[in-house]
Amino acid sequence: MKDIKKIEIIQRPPPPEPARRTNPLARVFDELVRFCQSRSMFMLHYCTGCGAIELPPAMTSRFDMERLGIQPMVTPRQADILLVTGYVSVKTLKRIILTYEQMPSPKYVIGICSCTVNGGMYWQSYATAKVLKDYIPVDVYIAGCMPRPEAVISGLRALMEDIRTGRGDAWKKYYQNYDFYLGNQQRLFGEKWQTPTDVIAEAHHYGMMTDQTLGEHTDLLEQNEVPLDALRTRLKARTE
Amino acid sequence: MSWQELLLELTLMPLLAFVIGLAMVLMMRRIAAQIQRRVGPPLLQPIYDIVKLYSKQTQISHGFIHELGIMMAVGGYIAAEALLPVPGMDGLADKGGLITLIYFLMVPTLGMALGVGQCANPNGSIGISRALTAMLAYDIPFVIVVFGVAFHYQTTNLAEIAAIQQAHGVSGWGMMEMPLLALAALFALQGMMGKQPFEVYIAPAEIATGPMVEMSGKFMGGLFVMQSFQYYTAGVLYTILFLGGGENWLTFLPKIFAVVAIPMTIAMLFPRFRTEDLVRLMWKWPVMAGLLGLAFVMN
Amino acid sequence: MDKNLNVWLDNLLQEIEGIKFRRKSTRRVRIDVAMDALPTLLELLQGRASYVHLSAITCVDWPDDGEFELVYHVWSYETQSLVSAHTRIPRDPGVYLSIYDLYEPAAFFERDIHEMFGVFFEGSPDMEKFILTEWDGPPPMRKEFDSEAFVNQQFEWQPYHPDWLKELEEEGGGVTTRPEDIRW
Amino acid sequence: MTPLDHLLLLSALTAVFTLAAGNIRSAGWIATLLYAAQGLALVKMWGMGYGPEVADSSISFQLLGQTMHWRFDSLSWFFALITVGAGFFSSWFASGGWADHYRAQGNSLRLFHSALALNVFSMLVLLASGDLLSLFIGWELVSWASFLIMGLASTRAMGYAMRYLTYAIAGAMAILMGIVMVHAQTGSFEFAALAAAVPGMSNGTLWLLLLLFGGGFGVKMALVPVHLWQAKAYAETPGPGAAFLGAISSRMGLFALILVIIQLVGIGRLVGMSIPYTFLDARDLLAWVAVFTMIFPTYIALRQHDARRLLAWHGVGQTGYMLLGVVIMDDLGSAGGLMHVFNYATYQAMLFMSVSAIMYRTGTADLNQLGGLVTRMPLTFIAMLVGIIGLAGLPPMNGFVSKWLIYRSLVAEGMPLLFVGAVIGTLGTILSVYKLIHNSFLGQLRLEHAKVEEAPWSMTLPMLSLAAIVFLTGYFPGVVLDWISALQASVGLPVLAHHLGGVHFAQGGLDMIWINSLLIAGIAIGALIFYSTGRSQRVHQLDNYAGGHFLSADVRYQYSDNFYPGLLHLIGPWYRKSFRWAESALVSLTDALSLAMQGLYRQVQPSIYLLITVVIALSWVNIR
Repeated sequence: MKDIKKIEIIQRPPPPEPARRTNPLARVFDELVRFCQSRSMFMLHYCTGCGAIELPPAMTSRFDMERLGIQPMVTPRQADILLVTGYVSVKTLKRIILTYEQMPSPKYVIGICSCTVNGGMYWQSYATAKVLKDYIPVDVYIAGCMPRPEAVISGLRALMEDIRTGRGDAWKKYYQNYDFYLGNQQRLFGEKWQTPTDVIAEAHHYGMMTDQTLGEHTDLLEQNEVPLDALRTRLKARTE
Repeated sequence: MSWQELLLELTLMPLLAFVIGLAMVLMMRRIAAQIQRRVGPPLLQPIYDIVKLYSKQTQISHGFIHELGIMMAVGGYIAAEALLPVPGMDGLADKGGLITLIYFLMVPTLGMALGVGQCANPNGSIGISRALTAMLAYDIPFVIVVFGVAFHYQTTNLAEIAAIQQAHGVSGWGMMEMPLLALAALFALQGMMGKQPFEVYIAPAEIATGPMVEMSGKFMGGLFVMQSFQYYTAGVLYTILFLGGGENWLTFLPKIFAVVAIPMTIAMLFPRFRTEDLVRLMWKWPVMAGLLGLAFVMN
Repeated sequence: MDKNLNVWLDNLLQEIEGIKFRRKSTRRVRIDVAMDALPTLLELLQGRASYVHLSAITCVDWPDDGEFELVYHVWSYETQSLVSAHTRIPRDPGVYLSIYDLYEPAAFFERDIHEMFGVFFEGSPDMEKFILTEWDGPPPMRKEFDSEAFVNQQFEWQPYHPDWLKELEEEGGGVTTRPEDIRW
Repeated sequence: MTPLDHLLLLSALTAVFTLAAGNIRSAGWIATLLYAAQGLALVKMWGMGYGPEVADSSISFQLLGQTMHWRFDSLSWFFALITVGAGFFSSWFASGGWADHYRAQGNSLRLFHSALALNVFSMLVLLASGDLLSLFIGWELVSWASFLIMGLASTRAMGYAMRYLTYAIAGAMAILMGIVMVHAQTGSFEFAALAAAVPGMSNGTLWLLLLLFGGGFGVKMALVPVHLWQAKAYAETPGPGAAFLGAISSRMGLFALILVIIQLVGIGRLVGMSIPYTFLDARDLLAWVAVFTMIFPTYIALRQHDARRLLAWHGVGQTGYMLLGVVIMDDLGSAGGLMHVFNYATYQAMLFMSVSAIMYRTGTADLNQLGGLVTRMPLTFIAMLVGIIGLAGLPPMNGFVSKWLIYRSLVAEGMPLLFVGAVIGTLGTILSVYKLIHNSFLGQLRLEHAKVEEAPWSMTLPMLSLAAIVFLTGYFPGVVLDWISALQASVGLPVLAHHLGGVHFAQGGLDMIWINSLLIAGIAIGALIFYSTGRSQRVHQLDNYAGGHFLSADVRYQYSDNFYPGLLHLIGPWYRKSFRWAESALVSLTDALSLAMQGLYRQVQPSIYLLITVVIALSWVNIR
């Protein structure tokens, strides 16, 4: 045991600065808006796994997340952060993806517990998805087999730091290379996998389309896509 | 009252209402935190929330009526602020009196109800049916109070009501002359601000915050703005009717904050009532107190 | 009072031949019974001996014997004791009789066993999947199903090679992982 | 040929034309033009709307020494304006696509148009009545005509129409008795004679007169004890017919009530007649009847799940406002009540038309089978939206002005319990009105309604023009208040000081121009704030939060049945159908009496009569 050296934690090298708008007024405005976004995050009240038991103590009087501006919100429409806590069973992953797509962007995913990192304690199980990153983009991981509230809050502060400096844009990846994510999802759920949210139309509407957005998986989706309702049978964006 | 002054007043009153309303929302969250022995949010938290909500990238809408609902919710209250006389600014108080103001407060509720209706979400529809039932419940004692005050001062012009009360000094306050009506109005205030015991239409665990279930981004931001206007209007209206309105801002502000603090503190100590219990409570004690108060006022 | 009830039960059960009876403790009795005699035994226990509560049906997979072992745990409130009735059924047809008519909760236990082990219970009200709705592979609890191999084939892993580990390896150190832990 | 003759002649002509050529394709359009001509003839007498003029008709009869003559004054001019307007819009609605649909269902269009024309003609005759006899004849004509239009649609409608007929005949008999009593007192049928004789009458006779006339006219107005017939009858009348009846038909009772009780008997005597052992006098009795008429039908409407039935019950409820306003008899209250007649006619007709447009497209008016039609029928939605804002009495629309006037006068007169009752009625209206628009237009669009088209122009144009009227008279209520002040002068009520925007009143008046522009400016600023940030994206109806559940179109998740469970859970037991029980008790009583009477004269043995006559003769001889 004696030969273990003192290993100091190496700070992550800051990744390249995101593009800033040229005129100073716009830059200050962006700075301000990002500061407000970082200081007011609505956490989705959705316990996907065992790790969620650590969130109430983080919210109540001892650790009080509200001083950081984080409030639990009930519907994905009002939420910014999706905390994926604990093991991600295949059935829950369907609901997680549905909820993630229903959240308005900019949205952030925090993978709490090591089960979302690489399968964790349940890595041998046939029923759990091992790597959350393949199915939805994840911003911050908080390791630990149920990290304590301090760890959860430090993870949230790291996310706040990312948002304030503009690095918290993992949500764009979901639109930019939707084909990769859809491929993984179809591999897990089968060819008939489809969510009511029209991600491609959204990508088109918000100008996030890249060449990786559409691919053979999205064509597969389009072929055997069950018409949602007589009102609008086809996914809108492809033609124009 | 040249039209420039009027224009200035009409722009200044909603802005002031918004700022004071934000302060009231902050006070509510601080009171809640204090009661639960938490630290509570920082000073500018309401502003952070609203800026973040308005700066969301995707805004999910279910159709034009959904957007119209939010516009009516915010616009209805902006218009209602111009009818509320504040120290130094009377706005359009003489054009429409107390009864007009009650109807102006119903316009945002109906607007939001229409907007939520188009979201085609059952949670929203259940929430709206409860919100309208709650409105029916707390409006009856409130109307008894309004009649008592209007008959006592023989006018429905809010500026005049405030002036009459200020003429007699503290003893002339509505609360002193009509204590029972003031009590009944407190119940109605609790319902009007939609606070805890009477908040069954925003039951987060049961119907996912009821009407706000499909509101994201600027829709939710609009409802946050409406909430701040709602607190401000409730506080100022109660102050005008019972606490002698505002001579100057120094005495006016503590009064409206005190008035709004009472229901907020009560709210944090109570669980949520079911809808029929809410209606039963609102039609029992406040109505009795109001009618008794009316009897004193009438003779 | 319940002590002589237990004694009475032991004498009763010992008289029945064809079942192996073993009392493990004052509150636990194990009975090994033939496949076709089990329903009658349960009916006897439920009707005559106040074992009214079926707490669980478990299944044990004996691949080398080619048999499933079904264990019916019934509990009696009067005698405060549990009877575990063990029986063996052949593995290949994997079909057995449902005891839904005796104990209603049996429906869910049988449905669960059907999903996990593939044992079909005739007469059970509902045999669809309800836990593994997303799973269309073989019944996973069977011993011949190798979950780890399936996982390695179906899922990829995240390469875990943090920077601090790279420096250690450059200096010749590194973290030794036991051979059986190496996954890829 | 006085202008009044032109009017009466024109309406008689329309009746004859529709009877003769009702089935040709353009019958509806020609009828609409004829109603427009009647409107012009009415406008030619516009002096009455702004001054105390009276137009006499040249027709008059001499009958046993009594003269019957017809004349128009500003009271009848105001009501005639609403009647002809309602007739015009209803026949316009009934002339385009709706007519083919109606004929395709196998009903005769001629019967419908002639019934409508007869209704308008009989109402004009009633409004023009110059003395009590012509009033009674006009009253009977109106009852007969509305029975005709009610009974058109189906056997069930005929059942409800027959029920209305029994009520109408009972009311008419009460009025006839009243007229005979007046004739016995004064010797003539002239209004002036009755007005002159009133001071001389004792309180007892006046109470009898009030009960007879009040009861008779109350039946037509469907006041509380006798309100059961109206909702079902109006709901079953075919689309535009219901719009016409709902708008004006039961206001004829109010016209007659004002004419006889308010104008001739006058407020002084009414206040003087007190009910013993209570603090109430005759005016309070009428006021409380009005408040109960406001509350009970509105909360019955809350539970209906058929849109037509819900609107018809509101028709019964809103009559309470008009009566309450008129009975307060001060300048604000009576102006409020009378303006409510005009306002209610406009948005009730529009609401009934929008419901029949929905029935035209989806085939049903049951609120539990509709939903989400706003994306398919936007114009009909706008019409219903303006209608419900008016019916609920919210600011931008004219309904708010009349309700404000009534509330303001209740506060000025100091009647607290009436004020609270009126507000209970308003809140009930708001709740049931939101249920109407939510269940039909908002919420989940059903698969079978996915291909529904917008109603044809011949149906949407009348609705939208009515919506424009509702909004404009809400913005400039002075237009209607001018007619009402002229009417108040002629009826003898205190005249309301008003200007184009609203009302001057020392202690808190109302200026709708400022109020509406303030509200619209506020909503505009709200829109500015809303549209200043990111572009919102339309999302599919199934892309909804349902607790992680994948919504699908074949599952109906719209919340529409039992819409206010909390409220109805509390007030559910209060609906004990007591009026329906009273009505059936009365009916069974009359059955028993008639059976007893039958027993008397349907004798098998004639000798019984011989015995009875002999006994009477003997007893009469002994007494002498």
